[in-house]
Amino acid sequence: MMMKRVLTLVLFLSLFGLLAHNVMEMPGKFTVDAPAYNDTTQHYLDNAPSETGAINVVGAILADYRAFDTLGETIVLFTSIVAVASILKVTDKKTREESHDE
Amino acid sequence: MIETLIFGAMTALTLTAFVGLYRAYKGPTTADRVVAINVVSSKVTAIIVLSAAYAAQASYVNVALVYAMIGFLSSIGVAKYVLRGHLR
Amino acid sequence: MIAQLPIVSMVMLLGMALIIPLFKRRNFSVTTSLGFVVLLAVWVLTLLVLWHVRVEGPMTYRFGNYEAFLGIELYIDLFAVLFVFFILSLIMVIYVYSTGDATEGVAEKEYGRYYILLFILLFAMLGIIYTNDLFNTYVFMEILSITTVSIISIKRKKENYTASFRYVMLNEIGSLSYLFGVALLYMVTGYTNIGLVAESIGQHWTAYPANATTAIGFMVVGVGIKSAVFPFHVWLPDAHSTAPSSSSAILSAIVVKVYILIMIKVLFRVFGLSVLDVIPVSTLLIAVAATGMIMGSMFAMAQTDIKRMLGYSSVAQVGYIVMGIGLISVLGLQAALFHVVSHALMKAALFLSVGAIIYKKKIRKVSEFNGMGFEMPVAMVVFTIAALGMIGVPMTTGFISKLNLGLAALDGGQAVLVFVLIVSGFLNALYYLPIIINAFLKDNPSQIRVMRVEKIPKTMLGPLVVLGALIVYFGLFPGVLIRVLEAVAASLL
Amino acid sequence: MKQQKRAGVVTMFLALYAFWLILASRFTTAQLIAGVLVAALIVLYGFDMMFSRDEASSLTIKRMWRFVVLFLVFLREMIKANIAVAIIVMSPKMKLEPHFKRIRQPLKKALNQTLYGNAITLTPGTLTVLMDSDSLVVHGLRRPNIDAIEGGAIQQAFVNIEEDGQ
Amino acid sequence: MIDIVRDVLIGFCLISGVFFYLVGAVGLIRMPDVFCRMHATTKADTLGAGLIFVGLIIYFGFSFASLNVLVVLIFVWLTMPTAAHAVARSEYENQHLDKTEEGR
Amino acid sequence: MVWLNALIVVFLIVCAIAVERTKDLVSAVVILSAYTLMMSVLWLMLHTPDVALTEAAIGAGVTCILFLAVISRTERYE
Amino acid sequence: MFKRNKTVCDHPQLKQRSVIGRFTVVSTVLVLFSIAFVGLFIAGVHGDIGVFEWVREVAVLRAVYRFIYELRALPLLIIGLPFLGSVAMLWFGRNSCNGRDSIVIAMTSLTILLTVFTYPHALEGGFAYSIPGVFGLGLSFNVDMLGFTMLMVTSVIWFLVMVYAHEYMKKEFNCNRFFFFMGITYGAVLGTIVAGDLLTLFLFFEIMTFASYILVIHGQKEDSYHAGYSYIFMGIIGGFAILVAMLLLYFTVGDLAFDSAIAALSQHGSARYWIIGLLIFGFGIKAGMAPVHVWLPRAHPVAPTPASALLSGIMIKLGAYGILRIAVSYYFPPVGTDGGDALWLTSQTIGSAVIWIGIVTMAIGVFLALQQANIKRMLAYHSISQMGYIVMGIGVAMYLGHIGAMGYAGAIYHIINHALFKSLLFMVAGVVFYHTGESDMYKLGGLWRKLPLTATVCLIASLGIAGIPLFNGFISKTILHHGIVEAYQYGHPTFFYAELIFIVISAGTVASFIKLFYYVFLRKMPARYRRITPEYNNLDTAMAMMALIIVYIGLNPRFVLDTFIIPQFDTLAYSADFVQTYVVGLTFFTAADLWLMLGIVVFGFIIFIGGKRWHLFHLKLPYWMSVEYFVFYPMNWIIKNACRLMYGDECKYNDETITKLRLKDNKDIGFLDRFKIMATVFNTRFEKRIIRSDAFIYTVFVTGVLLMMLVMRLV
Amino acid sequence: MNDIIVKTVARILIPFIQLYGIFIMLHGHVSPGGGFAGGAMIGTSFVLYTLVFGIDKSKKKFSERVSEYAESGGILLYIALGLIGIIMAGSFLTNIDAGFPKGTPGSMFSGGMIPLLMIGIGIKVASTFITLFHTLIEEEEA
Amino acid sequence: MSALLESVLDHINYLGAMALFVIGLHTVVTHSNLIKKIMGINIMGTAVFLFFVAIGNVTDGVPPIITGEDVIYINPLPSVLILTGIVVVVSITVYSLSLVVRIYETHGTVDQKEIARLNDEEAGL
Repeated sequence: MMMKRVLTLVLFLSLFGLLAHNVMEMPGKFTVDAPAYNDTTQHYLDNAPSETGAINVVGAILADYRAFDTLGETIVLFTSIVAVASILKVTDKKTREESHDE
Repeated sequence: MIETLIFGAMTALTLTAFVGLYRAYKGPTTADRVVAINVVSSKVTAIIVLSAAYAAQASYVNVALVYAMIGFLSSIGVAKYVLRGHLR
Repeated sequence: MIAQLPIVSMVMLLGMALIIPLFKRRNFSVTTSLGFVVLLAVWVLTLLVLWHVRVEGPMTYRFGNYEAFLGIELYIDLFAVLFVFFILSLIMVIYVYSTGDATEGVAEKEYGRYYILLFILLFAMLGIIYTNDLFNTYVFMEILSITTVSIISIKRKKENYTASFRYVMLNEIGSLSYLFGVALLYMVTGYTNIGLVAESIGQHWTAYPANATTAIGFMVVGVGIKSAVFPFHVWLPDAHSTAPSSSSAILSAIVVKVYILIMIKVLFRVFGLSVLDVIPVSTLLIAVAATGMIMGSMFAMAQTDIKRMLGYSSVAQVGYIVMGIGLISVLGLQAALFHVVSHALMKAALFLSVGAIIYKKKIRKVSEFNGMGFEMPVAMVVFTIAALGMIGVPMTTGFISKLNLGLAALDGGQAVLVFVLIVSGFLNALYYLPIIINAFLKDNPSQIRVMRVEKIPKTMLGPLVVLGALIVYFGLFPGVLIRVLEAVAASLL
Repeated sequence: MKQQKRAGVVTMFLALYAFWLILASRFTTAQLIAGVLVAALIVLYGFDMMFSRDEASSLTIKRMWRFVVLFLVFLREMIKANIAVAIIVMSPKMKLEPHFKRIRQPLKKALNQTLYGNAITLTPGTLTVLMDSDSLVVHGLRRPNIDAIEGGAIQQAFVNIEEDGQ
Repeated sequence: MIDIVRDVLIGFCLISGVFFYLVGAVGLIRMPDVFCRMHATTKADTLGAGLIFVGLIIYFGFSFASLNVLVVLIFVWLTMPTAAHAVARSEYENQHLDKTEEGR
Repeated sequence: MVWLNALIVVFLIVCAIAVERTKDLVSAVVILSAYTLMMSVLWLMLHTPDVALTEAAIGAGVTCILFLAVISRTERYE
Repeated sequence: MFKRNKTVCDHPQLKQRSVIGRFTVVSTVLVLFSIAFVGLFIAGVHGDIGVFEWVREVAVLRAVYRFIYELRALPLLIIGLPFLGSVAMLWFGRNSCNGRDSIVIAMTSLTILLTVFTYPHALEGGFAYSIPGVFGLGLSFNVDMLGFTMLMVTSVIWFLVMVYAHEYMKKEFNCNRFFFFMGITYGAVLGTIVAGDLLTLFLFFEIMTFASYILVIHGQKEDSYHAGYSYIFMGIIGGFAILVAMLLLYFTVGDLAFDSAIAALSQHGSARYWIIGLLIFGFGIKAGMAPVHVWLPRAHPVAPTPASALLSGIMIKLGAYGILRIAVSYYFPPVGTDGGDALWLTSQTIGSAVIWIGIVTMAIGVFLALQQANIKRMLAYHSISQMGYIVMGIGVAMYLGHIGAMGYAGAIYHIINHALFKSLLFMVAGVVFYHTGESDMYKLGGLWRKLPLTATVCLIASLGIAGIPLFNGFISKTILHHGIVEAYQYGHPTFFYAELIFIVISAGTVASFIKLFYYVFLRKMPARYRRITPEYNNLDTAMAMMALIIVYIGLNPRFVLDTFIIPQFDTLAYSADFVQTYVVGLTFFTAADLWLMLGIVVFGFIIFIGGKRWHLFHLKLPYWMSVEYFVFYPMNWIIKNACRLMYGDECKYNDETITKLRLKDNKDIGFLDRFKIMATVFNTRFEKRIIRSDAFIYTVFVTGVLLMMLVMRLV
Repeated sequence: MNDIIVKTVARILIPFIQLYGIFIMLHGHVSPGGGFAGGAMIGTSFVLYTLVFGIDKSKKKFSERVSEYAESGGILLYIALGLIGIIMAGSFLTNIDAGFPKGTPGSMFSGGMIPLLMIGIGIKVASTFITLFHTLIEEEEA
Repeated sequence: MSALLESVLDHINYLGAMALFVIGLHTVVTHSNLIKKIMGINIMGTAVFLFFVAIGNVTDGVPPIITGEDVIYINPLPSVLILTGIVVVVSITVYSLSLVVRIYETHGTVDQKEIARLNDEEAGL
């Protein structure tokens, strides 16, 4: 049992090691030279107020540029509530007994 | 100067938060843990406001406001749970 | 106007899901028939889009009229619209079936929720296939996973809960892995649009090779979990066996396939051949697939519960598809896509016929199928056709896909895969044939006196017959489909 | 009663509106209008959430002044006690005599009771553990801390407020 | 001149605030039982937060930011004791009624 | 700034380990809420107040209580 | 589908007399008619009577003839007829079994008719017809002389067996199902024969496997299910082997037709061997070749007699036909290539292996046949043995290349002959079973008095299979003997031993049929069979017909040679001189052959008497000699020890399911059962374990992937 | 939680939390926050209400019927806004091009449909969290 | 040494994200308590989000609220994606929690090993 735990730990440590090794090779400087800070970002920052009228660029992207994502996300919530209701909502006693028995 | 001080305060608060964490992990009773987390919560509120000052962003205070408002929710929840055994 | 149709169809599905609660007080058949009308309309719209795309070539749809690098775009090419069309067709069949059976074990009060979830599931699948944005794919993947899990757990049985829980855990790990991959890609490219990422990764990945390799690993593994590639199949048998039959059919026939389509998109659209040639993804996929093909069948062999057996069979079949993908060639991809279609048909037919049997006779054990061929002839005949297809008997789609896969494997210089393919097929035979034999050639000793032909509702009968006919039809005349899929595969690579 | 409720509503509305304006951080017309609308909406919708029984009374200058006095008293006590507790905590040997004590309290209104209880809690060395309508259980670090509560400055301030309200 | 005074005030507030937090932390470790710990923490926290916030109010000067900070302070002072009270009460009733005793 | 960042990250890691190690689910939830709090601070450090707000509202408020609700309906100890 | 309702003739009351009269007469007439037709055909072929001239003169007949002659879809018609007929008879058979059987008989006789009409085309070298688009690759059909020969044999024997089956099946249940699948099988067999490319062949081969499965397990008893499992799974393995070969072939050649492969194939080294190896394996399973024959002795005895007659008579021949077809199409360079061609070398290598496989098959078959008590089982083992002859003939044909015509001719001749006498023998066994209800030959005896006609035909068939001069077996065995002799004369001298074994085995065959005839028909009759009342019915009609054909071939051996076999050489690359000298100019009944035959007979008697004297016919082979032992004992051992290693004392290897594995008798627990039990053990051990370590697998896998990629990137 | 202090504090706090939630929701385009955070805040206020005053009262305040309409309504509002985009500008979820007023950046009434979308999201999220909490703690009488 | 330290500090958020990811995964893997597993998933989710946000960070940047001053804004896109991600993870969490409730009602335990044992017993193993 102990052995197993140690082995698991070693496995996870090695996973972390691998990930860390990979991460260290990635662009690390948090500057505007980072690859991710590209024309898209610049366009957002420059033109978001004039294109959408919102000065909070995050809000502008959230509800305008990438509004479809947000729609999807609200649907995730909607789905989760339907799902939870489908599991937890109290049905009448009879059906519940039927489904829990057997 | 003041910025350094603020930064120092933030660091110190973060360090003391570890103490709260220790108590929260160790604490024999649930109340201990909750109290410890309350400490962390208030520290975090302070840190946030400090960071608002440090970054010169007034909007960061809003986050602190959120914590000030709903930080005690979990404490009440735990208290109710310990007391009643349910949350109804 | 044609350009609006994909999003309009998606919105129609979503709207249908949202207005179902309003029909709460009405007779339920109103809801189902309205749903069918919506499905039919969407099907027609998709047909139009398919025709348009076939004639005019792929089209892009940009939300809010923003450029691709700013907003989200839908990329509707032949690949996407063909599979959407296929999925819709299959869903229509399953939908009709589900109105007849709905649902062994689902309480009547939950019907409304079941259909809400079903339509959202469809919406999500359309979104996944159409969208040309990695993060948007993630969002739709989450919708898809939560809906799939909930159409399992809606049955409210003991084993459903545990199965769903395992499923949701693994699904979430998979999603997060995928998101991690997206993050890594975003890190070096700065885009989430698939086309732009592909363009950019081709230039940048040599500068940050750790990034690309980690991303590809995480994304493939993440999607692999959801598509039940072999070592990650662990959620599948429980989930598929406990779900209501129509849910199992949807899950096994369509949902898993949708994830495989994502995998194809990720591998070929995002990374592209220049990266795949260097990173040993092909080896990985082929090894995984080969193991899965054998092990899935091995596990299926010993199952006593028939739906569980079918679930394991899905594991093996997914191995086939992944093998086709892993060959990274037009031929392999085409074979994989064909097997996506053929396995969807066959597995849907299997689950639905078994569902009909469970609905009428309340049996689930493999050993209880004795004499079933006389009591439920139609269901059992469809089962037989589909099972023979699984084995790879000629005149079914399964044979054609085996043929194509084998040729692709030879083309890729992996002759040993042909052997694996054959062994897997033989193992399939080993567990499918006894069922058929017992059903048609053995008597059920307890029922020999009262044996009579059970009548099943027409709404269940029709889909079964349609599926059986389709399997045979595509088994006999696969030419058109193969040609289209070849074009699709060529466009992907 | 109804009068009081209305007064409470108005108070609440004003407080919310003030809160809104503080949050909005600027006095454009849009903000002003939106603040009115939102505050009114919340007060109307949450009417029974906020006012269960009775109690809000109108806001007069005198009362506000009393509050300020209360606040100052409270601050003084708190700082004093805080330093005391800090010394206790920091001293190498903590001389503690923790104990519970039930003390009577003269306040009637729930709001005042609440504020009183919280004030006790906030004052170091004492901790409101249980609160009924006429008494409360207090946990103290040391005896003098608790003994100072009954009839202490804070209590007196609260009594003043309560009397004023009636 | 006024700047120096302001700086000194801010510095004093921040340092003493952090000090009270530190006291709370030490108390959290050293105190023997729950209620005592509560004394140490809640109080130190409250004054610590108060001092820091006051310091920051001075730092922000007369602006909406300081008003916001003030609101935060008010809410902190409203909620923190309430939470402490709730926990204390539950613990108290728990101990006296001997319902459960957790100590794993 | 970097050092503070590192400190917070260490805090998060310690929190996560604590969540994993503790046997009492209620205290795990409590520590998880502390984790969320600190995460929110980290996000402010990284200049994303939007995320910090959302995390504060959802993580500290709702998630924690929902966990508690479930624990109250099931078992408390692992 | 196939309702379990009993049809009219299943009722025991109706079974006895009511149907004897009319139907028997009609079918007798039909048989006579078809004899006459075939006779006319033969006469026409030989040009003795001007039959074709006569046909050409009568306008109506000419029109009909021309119509059928120009009908390109004739192969499709031949295949489609049985399928349609089987559906039709399913419809008619619901109410009357006579109606059903009439359709069966009409369908089969019509098939003979249509087959005959393909003869002119076949003589001209082929009769191609194709349906493009199906399966993506298209189906194609072709009737050449080889196909025509097989068609002729198949249709005639099938017809006769159907006539036999009408009477015989009255004692069985589920006749409708039986005849339906008989029809399907018939169609599939015909399709396999007329297939013009490998895909079509494979398609019909598979249909045949699945349809005939139903025939095998018709009895629906435990042992028939066991046998059926062996049959179907071996069949599927064979099918998959063919599929792989097909894939390889399509990949290397790009086409599956039977004539286009040659140039492309000779350029691929190892694929060439793989293809032929897999095809021989796949078809060999159906043909009952030595290491994979295990299904045959189980499946054939349990089937109803008509089915086993056809299984043994026709269906296993299809395996040989497949091998032959491949050998002469893909591995047979056109006329004019020199002996150093790569394909020739392949063919030679494979051929020598096939010869030895054939020899081993013969030996195993005969040796085991001698041990059997059950008549049908013994006949089944003899089928294996005789398939050995055929396979050996094919091997000779491949081995000798240009000059292998003798082996080729022998193989085909033996296919024809074996189809005849083995069907007849099974029918005899069926008749014996029909009248006595017993198929253990040690419990029978003296039946020649009660069943004289049966005894006669049995004698004829036995003489045929034993290779006695004046009966057909002698002819083909002689040709095969010539073939093997040529193999060691022109080829490697080690084949001399092959010839020796050949001779010894022939003696064994003789002995075992002496045994059969002695125990069943001669001997003293046990008392319980005295009340048998023989009566004339369709059984006797069919058997007599068959016996007549046997005798005819035995007396006129050149007929088959000239009509069927010699024309085949026109399209094949065998050296014309050789064919002319040796095959065409072959004289039977030479003194050497006759002396050899006499020796064999004498040796056979010695074996029989010795065996009877020292009870050698009851040898029980040790367990370690069975195939199961070789395959499964090591697996068993490995799993057991792996289990012990992993679980220590918790190892549940002694579970109830596992104890079954210890059974040594392979009748109770078969080949596949063992495999399934192994799989079950494996699963119960690992399935739950895998499922419960869900996220752990993910971790391990992700770590592995990352590690692999890291290594790949850094190296 | 039958406690005077907690009850009173909750009573005072809840309107402020709600107001703050609405504030965040409406100011998503000018300051940090947005629909999610605001909705979650509103939801949290109801969670607090439930915790302190019990589920029955809370359910009376926010009944299942309301929640159903709010859930569907939030998304339907979203979709309706998107469809306006299709009609006016030929693309789903178009903002300024579809004719929504842009306003002056920085003021509250600006950003075209962004605040409207945020309201939709906020309604959805709030009602979802409330309903989820109710459903999770509600125990059937068995 | 100092180079390494500098590198680590440069990547500290990434490293932290990785560590949290692994810890979350470890929680999911090693704990048989279902609620713990959900917590592990939450931690994993936060880790990924942290990684995402760290990508978009710019040292001494300001949040992307355009004020017209000459400052460096951080990358806004990751924040948006994370906002979506957080809600998604929350809904998954809620769903799994409701499943846990039902599992407890039907099995009487929320321990996976225990559930497996009960299932085995039920199946007669």
